[in-house]
Formats: sequence, structure tokens, C-alpha cells
Amino acid sequence: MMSLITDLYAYWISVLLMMVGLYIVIDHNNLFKKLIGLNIFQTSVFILFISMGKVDQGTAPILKEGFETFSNPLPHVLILTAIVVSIATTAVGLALVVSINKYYKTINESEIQAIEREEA
Amino acid sequence: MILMHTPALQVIIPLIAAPLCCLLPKSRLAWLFTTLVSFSTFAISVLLVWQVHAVGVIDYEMGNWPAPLGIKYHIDSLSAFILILISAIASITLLGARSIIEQEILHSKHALFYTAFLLCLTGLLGIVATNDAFNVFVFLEISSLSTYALIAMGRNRKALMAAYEYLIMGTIGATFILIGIGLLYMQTGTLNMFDLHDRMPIIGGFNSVHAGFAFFTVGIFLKLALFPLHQWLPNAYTFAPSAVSVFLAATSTKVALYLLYRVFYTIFGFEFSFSTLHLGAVLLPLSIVAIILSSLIAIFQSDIKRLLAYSSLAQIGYMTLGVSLQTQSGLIASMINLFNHAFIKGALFMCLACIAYSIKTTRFNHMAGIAKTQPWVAAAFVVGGIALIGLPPTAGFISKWYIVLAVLETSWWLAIVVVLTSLLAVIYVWRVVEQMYLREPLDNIQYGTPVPMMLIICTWTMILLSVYFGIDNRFPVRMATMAAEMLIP
Amino acid sequence: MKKNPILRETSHLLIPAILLFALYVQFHGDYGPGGGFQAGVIFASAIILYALLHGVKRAEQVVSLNLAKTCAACGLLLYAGVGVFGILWGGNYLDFNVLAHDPIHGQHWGILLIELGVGLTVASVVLAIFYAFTKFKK
Amino acid sequence: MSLFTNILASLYVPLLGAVLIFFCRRFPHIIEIIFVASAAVLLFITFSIFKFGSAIYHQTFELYPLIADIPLAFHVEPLGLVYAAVASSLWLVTTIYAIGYMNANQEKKLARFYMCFCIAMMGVMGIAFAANLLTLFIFYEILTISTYPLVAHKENTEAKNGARTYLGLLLTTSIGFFLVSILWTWQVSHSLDFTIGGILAGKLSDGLMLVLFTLMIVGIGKAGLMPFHRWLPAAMVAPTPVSALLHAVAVVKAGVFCVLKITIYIFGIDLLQSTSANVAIVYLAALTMLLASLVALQQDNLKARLAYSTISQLAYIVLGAALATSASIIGASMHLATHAVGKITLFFCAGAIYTVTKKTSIKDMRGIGYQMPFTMFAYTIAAISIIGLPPMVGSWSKWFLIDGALSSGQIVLAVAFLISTLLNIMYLMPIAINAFINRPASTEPQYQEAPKSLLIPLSMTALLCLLLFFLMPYFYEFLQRIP
Repeated sequence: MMSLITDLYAYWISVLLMMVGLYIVIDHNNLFKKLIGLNIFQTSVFILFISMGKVDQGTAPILKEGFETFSNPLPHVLILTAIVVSIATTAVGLALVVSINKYYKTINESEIQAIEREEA
Repeated sequence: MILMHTPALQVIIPLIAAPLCCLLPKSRLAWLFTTLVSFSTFAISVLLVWQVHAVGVIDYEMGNWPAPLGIKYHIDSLSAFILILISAIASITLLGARSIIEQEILHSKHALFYTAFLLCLTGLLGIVATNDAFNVFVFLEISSLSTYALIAMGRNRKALMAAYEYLIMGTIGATFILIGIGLLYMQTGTLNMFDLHDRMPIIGGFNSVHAGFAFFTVGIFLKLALFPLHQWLPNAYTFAPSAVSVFLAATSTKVALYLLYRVFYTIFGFEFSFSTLHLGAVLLPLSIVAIILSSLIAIFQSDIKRLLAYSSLAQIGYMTLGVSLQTQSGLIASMINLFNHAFIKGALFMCLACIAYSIKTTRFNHMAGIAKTQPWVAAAFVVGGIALIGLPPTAGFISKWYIVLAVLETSWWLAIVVVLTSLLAVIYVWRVVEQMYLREPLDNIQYGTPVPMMLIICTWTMILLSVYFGIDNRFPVRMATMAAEMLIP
Repeated sequence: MKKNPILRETSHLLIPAILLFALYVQFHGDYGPGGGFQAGVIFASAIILYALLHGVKRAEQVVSLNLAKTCAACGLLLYAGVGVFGILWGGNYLDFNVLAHDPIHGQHWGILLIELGVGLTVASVVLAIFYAFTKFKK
Repeated sequence: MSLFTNILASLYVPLLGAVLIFFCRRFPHIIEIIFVASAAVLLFITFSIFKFGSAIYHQTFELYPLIADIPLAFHVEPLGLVYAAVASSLWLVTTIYAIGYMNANQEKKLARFYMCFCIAMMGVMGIAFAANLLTLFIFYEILTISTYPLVAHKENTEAKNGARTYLGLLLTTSIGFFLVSILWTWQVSHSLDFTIGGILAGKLSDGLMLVLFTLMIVGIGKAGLMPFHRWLPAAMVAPTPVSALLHAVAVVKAGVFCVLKITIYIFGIDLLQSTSANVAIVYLAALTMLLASLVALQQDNLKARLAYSTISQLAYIVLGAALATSASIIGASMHLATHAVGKITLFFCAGAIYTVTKKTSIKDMRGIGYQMPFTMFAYTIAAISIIGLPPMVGSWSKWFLIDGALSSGQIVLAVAFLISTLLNIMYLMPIAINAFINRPASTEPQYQEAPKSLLIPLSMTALLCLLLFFLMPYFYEFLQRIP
């Protein structure tokens, strides 16, 4: 039972982060904090990917004499791309939040909904 | 030489054009450039369809790296079918949309708008062309990110909230797909779709594959806006700039549907998805609820763009219903509906673009008597509405015929549900038609600016296409049949 | 800025080092750890640091928003251009083997050029995002 | 001209008329000429098909596959030819009447009106010559959609509500039942072709056959079977020429024509008799026949009374078809033509009365025979024909229908026919009697006879009621070719 936790600790961490992130996205009223939640959520996936690339006793995948076992570099490369995507998403999201703040004078979701209901 | 590189050119032409476009100084020049580019992608997709007919399947290895190592582009009848659809819609939309874009979007942002449009096109085409699971994710995000930006350019401030909601939901969806890819990669060590499929019998029993399947399912349903994950779609379609609504409504959910075919048929395989894991049992009730609920909600909308958005949700329900039947005929029906509905919905949103251009609103009340001031647009809407209802001789009828026939093979009560719900479309379409034709125009409404000829011509092009495919449907039916026979052997 | 001589002097020391490090990461991406993504971000961070300490206006005299935009587009074009070069020289898209007389050198050249494009784009895009937010008017 | 070009031309001519009218929409006189001309050409084309003789019957022309292997296909057979001939000849009469009516009542949007009229006629021709159910269905829906603007022509609230009922009911039945039953037929028999003897023999159990037949016939909403008859009175808000042609001739007759064609060529007479799949429709039609007559008695609006009369008369044809004996089929086919001639005359008269006096209520028509003698004389002739008394043409079809009911051993139905005839007399004749017996009230203004453009068409059709009575033997001989 313990080994399930200790051996797979990387997965537990990523699951924990994922849930924390999703919870923030769903629960928070503040649009900005939602984006932070989204980032945590995405980061958990990055950790998941990177941890699966790890090979026991493997080193960084650099060719050098004396090293035979390497970690799998492909997940790193994939995640590098995913990180860039996540940066872009965050940038777009932040830009939206800033604009929302400009036009609604608030970034609180329930307040915005109240304003929209008033309009309708 | 071009023929050899068509799969790559299909994607890289708009990709290269995007940065060039953002360097262009003048709005009109940017439009011309973008339109030319989208027409060239259309030409290439025509070439691809022709090649697929001639040789069957086209493979293209990026950088000459052989398949499981490198990224392979793989064009078969299914991808060619969707590619030609996307590029055709993009071309027609852009051709007609210049005036409405100039009216709705700040002049300083035009170049960026066209850049984002091209990136969105790149993303959508890329998803369809590539055969690499991770590449799919990247293109998915390219198209989504540019879509968020495009939606946020809407005139109403609600567009910002709509884009934000879509961003949150879309990112969660895409990330779920990424987790799915990760879990599959963990078990197989490959990202090539066919390679993944080949190893499925060996790894099919693993829990992580099942978990990956679940993540894929939720992620794709989110992108597809299938009930109950559809919340982002109505607002996004309603508040986006008119030209963007046209393009999105006609293509974005269609590409998500393509992804569904690819993931569940090509990667997981028909047996695994539908016999081992019962995807059909999940899709069937969701589709039926989506059809009934969205049609009912559509009836009570006070904004016509929103009405059409809900109608899109119902149509997506029909498409997934076809998939959930687990038969070849169901899949064919789903694909034919995908193709036909893209033109019909594109045409209808194009009509709304004309109306929005003329009277600056698409609210139901303001539609009163618009047939008197905009007879061509109103007539186009009527024809498009008839196609949406599914009456002959329009493309909608063909879709309905195939769907009901496919459903009849499975169960007769389901066929009755499908037919009765399609009658709901009569109500929401005819509500608008009556408002347009049989009401006196409101006094306080200005008669509106005349709609430019180009916009009307492009609207009618789409309308006539959706009628044409009702009269001569050999092309979509043949493509869909080929694709379905490939996916369900 | 005059009030904080320590910050200013430190930045004078740091910024060249950061830029140099960025270039190191950039051009050792072929055989070592590194590459365009990282280098671009490091490079941009140097300029952002400069902007934070000396004001956006001063920073814009160094790299203006328009220049950043142009560079972003050019970087992407460089990337795509190398790929198209592959097509023109008889290979597939992104085929580097044909870039030089033998495949190994070809790959080498290809990856360096591509990473240069990536670095350029990432640096300018990060900078452009930074400018966009700082210039946002309420 | 070959037969095939003839058939295609019968579709293209009205369509071409519509297109030309669209392009000349700014010139009211030119569109009237085009309108009449296309009707005349269509009449010529339809009658020239007769010269090919009986050898070409059931010779199918396939255009191209429409869905899967089902082609867009046309053929000629006696029943369709009768329908086409009736519709096209009455169309010519109606064009003249319509122009007179629309001008006299200063109606607007004439170009749209005439255009939709032409397209509706194309739908009728397509239905008449369709060689399979899919082709039939397509033209059926074209007819539905193209007549909607005609019904809603006045664009006021009343017209809107009427048109809404019209479209709603017709689409509900056609999509909800008709399309489903077509698909079901396709599924069980993998054929939709109209074939002598039917295509369904042995494909379904007796019970399911009953369900399919009922579903299909009820699905043809245009046949006006209860409880889906409401669209017909609702459509009476349309201008009278529309009511006359489309709701006494083209649309409703398209409905009963479909019923006949499906009974004969999809199910087959023998199959219906051996499986008794027709039983539900037979009684539904008999019920409709009587109930509609009773309702007609209570109507005070002349057009509404005629509408319910039409529902009742349509039920005759459906009943004749559903009885599935050769006499009843001949009677039904004959009634399709005779009722058309009679009912169009009645509607023309109603329209003429409205044009001159603006009266729609039967109460107010007392003594109108003194002011409009020709109109009311024509009315009387047509009424007698509808009732089925010699020497009017309607007597023949009723004779064969009752004969059919008797020969199938259904005495009850024969009695139902007779009761319905009595009811016919009760709701049609008082109007004529009142018009001639009572003098008009002295307070009434002095009305003139209707304008010539209205009077000539209605006298022509009234004359036809009389003339056809004597031509019936030829007609009978022709109809006997229907298997």
C-alpha cells in the first residue's frame, strides 16, 4: 500500500496539482485567479509528462563517454512546446482579463454576470 | 513538384502567410493577401482530393524522417474531405467579409485580425492533415488561441467574456487531450496514430490506456461542445465578429468531430472504443439530449445568432448520434451531415453578417419586416432555413435522409425521436421567417446601410452550394462512404 | 532611478551577462542543452529587466514595439523559410539533409537556423507581450 | 419531341416562367403575359403527351442517382396523365381568372405571387410524372414551400396565422409520417419505384403492413384526412385564385393523387385486399367524409364551407383508393378530375362574389342571383355536379365509387356515400336557392355582374361540368388502363 504512494509519488503530485488547479478554475470568482488555477492545472500535466520520461539511473540525454542509460528526452521536448502553448494561453487570457477590467470595471465574475443581467 | 508536397503545402502556406500578413501596412492589402492565400489552400485541397482519388492515400514525412520517429502527414479520404470543406468555407467567407470586417473591427487591428484568421486556418488544416498525436495538440492550440483572439475582437464587450469563457473551457479540453496523449505515449512510446493503433491490442488492457481514453473523450466532447459541455459555444458564436461566427460555426466544431473520428476509430480502433469501452452508450443519450434540449432552447432565443448557435448544438447532436449507432451507415450519415451542415450554417451566419452590416444588430425584434429593405438577404435566409429544416431539394434533406435511415436500422423509436425533433427546427426557423416577411418594420429602426454586393454574392454562393449538394450529392456521399469504409473495416 | 544606485549598478553588471548567456544557450542548442525557446526568453528577460529599472520608454529606444513585432514575424519566416528551402532543394519540407554538401552538416546548419528563428520569435513575442501590458491604458 | 423532353419541358416551362417573371418584376403587364403564356405552353405540352399512345406507359427515365441508388426519375402512366391534364388545363383557366381577380382587388406583390404560382405548378407536374417515391416526395415538398407565400399573401395577422397552420400541419405530416414511411419502405424493399402490382408484397407482416399503410396515407397531409385537415380551412385566407387552383385543384389533388399512386403502385390492390392493411384508412376516410360534411353545414363563410366540402370530397377519393377494388379506383381517379372541375367553378364564383360585393358570409348572399345571374347559374351547375346528379359530370364518379363500395361487400360504406350526398345537397343547394328565390333587400346597393376576366373562366369550367358528362365513356376507357 505504501509503495503505491512512494513509488508513484510523481503521479500523486501531479494529480494533486491538477485537482487544485481545476478547483481554482471552477470555484474562483476572480477571473485573474482562475487563470492562475489554469496554469497550475497545466503545470501538473507537464510534471506528469516529464516524470514519465525519467529512466531509473538515467542521466540527462547528453552523449558523453561513461554514460550508458539516458532519460527519455522526447517528453521534455513535447513539454517545451506545451509550455510555450501555455504561455501563449496565459498571455491571451491576461489580455482578456485586462480588457474585461477596462470595460466592466471589475474582474469579479459574479459582478460581471450581474451587470450583464441588468443589461438584458 | 507541387504535387509531391501538397500535404505539407496545405498547412505551411497559411502558416507562412500569417507573419507576412501582419507585416502588411494596409487593411485592404491584408485582406487581398489573406483571400488569395485561402484560395490557394483551397486549390491545394482540391489537388489533394484528386490525388486521394487517384492513389488512395498520401503520406508525407516531415524532414524526411521516417514515420514513427518523425512527424508524418497522412491524407486519406476522410482528411481530404474535411480539408476541402475547411478551405472552401474559409475562401468564401474571406471573399465576402471585407466590408463587414472593416465595419466591425478597429482599423488599426485589421492586419492582426487577418493574421489571426490565417493562424486559425493553419491550425484547423493542421489538425486534419497530421498523423502525429502531439502535433494534433499543437495545431489544436494554434487554432484555439487565434480563435480566442478573433472572438475577443467582437464589438460588444460581452465578446470579451465569451472569449474568456471559451479560453478556460478550451484550454481545459485541450489539456485533457494532452493528458490522453501522454498516457498513451507512456504505454506505447510512440505518437504516430497508426503506430498507436498497432500497439493497441498489446496495451489495450492497461488502466492507463482506459484513463487516456476517458481523458480523450472528455477533451473532445469539450471541443465539440457536446451536451453538457456546450456552455461556451452560444456566447462565443453570438458575440464574435460576424465573419468569425461564419467561419467558426462552419468549421471549428467540425474539426473537433474529425478529431473524434480519428481518435476513436484510427487510434483506439472501432472494436476497442465501441465494444470494449462502450463509447456508443455514452454518446447516444448525450446526443439525444443535445438534440432535444438545444432545439427547444433555440425556439426561445431573442437573438438570431444565438438561435443559430443552439441549432448548431442540436446538429452536432445529430452528427454524434450517427457515430453512436456503431454502424457504417451511421458513420456515413454523420459525415454527410458534417459536410452539409457546414455549408448550411455558414450560409445562415453569412445572412446574419449581412443583416448585422445593415442594421448593426441581429436581435429578433429588429428583424421585423427586414424582407422589405433587404429582399436578397431575407430570401437567402429562407432558403438556408429550409435547408436547416431538411426539406428537399436541399442538402439538409440528404443529411436527414441518411440519418433517419441509419437510425431506422437500429431502432424505430429512435427514428421517431429524430424526426420529431427535426420538426422543432421548423418552429425556430419559421419564427424568424415570419418576423422577416410578415411584420411591419419597427418605426425606430433606420432602414440601414445597403449591403455590399460582394457580401451578398458570397452569401448566395454558400446558399446555392447548400442547395446544390441537395440535388447532386455524389461528391460528399462518395467521400463519406470511402472514409467510413476505411474507419470501420 | 537615481534613488536606487544599487539596483542600477547591478543591472549594468547583470544585463550584459544575461544577454551573453542567452547567446550561449542559443548557439549551443545543437549539441548541448539549450535552444531557441530558452534563449529567447532569457534574451527578452534582459530587456525587460532594463525596462523595469529604466522605464519602458528607455527600453523602447533599444527595442521598439514595432521592431519586436517585425522580428517576431521574421523569426517565424526564417523558420518556415528553412523548411521551404528543403522543398526547393529537392527534399521534403524541413528536410535539412539537402542544406549542405553532406547530411550531417546539413542537419547542423538546419537546426542552428531554425533555432535562430525560434529564438528571435520567442524573444520578440515575450517582449511584445510585456510592452502590450505596460502600455495598456485604463 | 421525344417523350422524355416532353416530361422535362413540363417541369422547365413553369420554372422558366417563374424566372422570367422574376426578371421582369418591374413590368406588371409583361409578367401577366408571361404567366398566361407559360400556362398555355404547359397545357400544349401536357396534351401532346397523349399522342404517344399507350405504348409509353411506365417507361422510366432516370436522370441521375439522387441518394444512394435512388434516381431522380420520371415516367408516364394513365393516372398521372389524368392529373397532369386536369391540373394544366385548369391552370390556364386560373391564370386568366387570377389576373382579373388580382387587378380588381388591387392586390400587391404580384410578381412574387405569380412566381410562386409557377413554381407550385412545377411541383404539381413533378408529382404527376414522378417515377419513384423519392422524386414524388421532393416535388411534394416543393409544392408545400412554394404555396406558403401564396397563402400568406395578404401579410396581415390573419394570413400569418393561417399560413402558420398550413405550413405547420403539412410539414409535420410530411416529415413526421410520410418521410419516415418512405424510409421504412426503402429499408424493407430496397426499392421506391412505382411498379405495377406494388413492391411490398411479402416484405412485411400483415400488422406492420397496416401500420405502414396508415402511416403513409396519414402522412400525405395534403389529402386532408382528419385529424390533419385543419390546414385547408386555414389556407382560405389566401386570395381566391389561390384557393381555387391550389386548394381545390393542385395541392389537395396532389395529396389524393399521391394516395392513389401509392395504393396502386407501392402497395398494390391485391396486397391491400389480401392483408386488409387498408382497414384503418377506410374507416378514417369514411369518418372524415361524414364529419367534414356536417361541419360544412355550420359554416357561414362561403369559402370555409367550400373548404370543408373539399375535405369531405377528398375523403371520397381516399376511400375509393383505400377500398382497392378496380371500380373504386376508377371512381376515385375519375372523382379527382370531376371534383376538380366542379370545385374550381365554385371557388371562382365565391371569388367573383367577393370581388363585386366584398361579401363572404352566406347570410348576406340572399337574392344575389338577381344581380349576378351568370355567376350564380354557374354556381348551381357546379353544385349539382359536386352533389353527383346527372347530367353533370360528378354523377359518373360517384356512381363508380358507390359501385366499388358495393363490390367490395361494404354496404355500410355505400350507405355512407349516400348520406354524404344528402349532406352535400344540404350545404350546397340552399345558397343557390336563396340566391334565386329571395329578392335582395331593398337597402342593398345595386351590384353589377362580375367583370369579364372573372366571368369567362368560371363559365368555361361550368360548361366543362356539363360537357364532360357526355365525354365520359372515352374517359372511362382511358382510366381502365390503370391496373
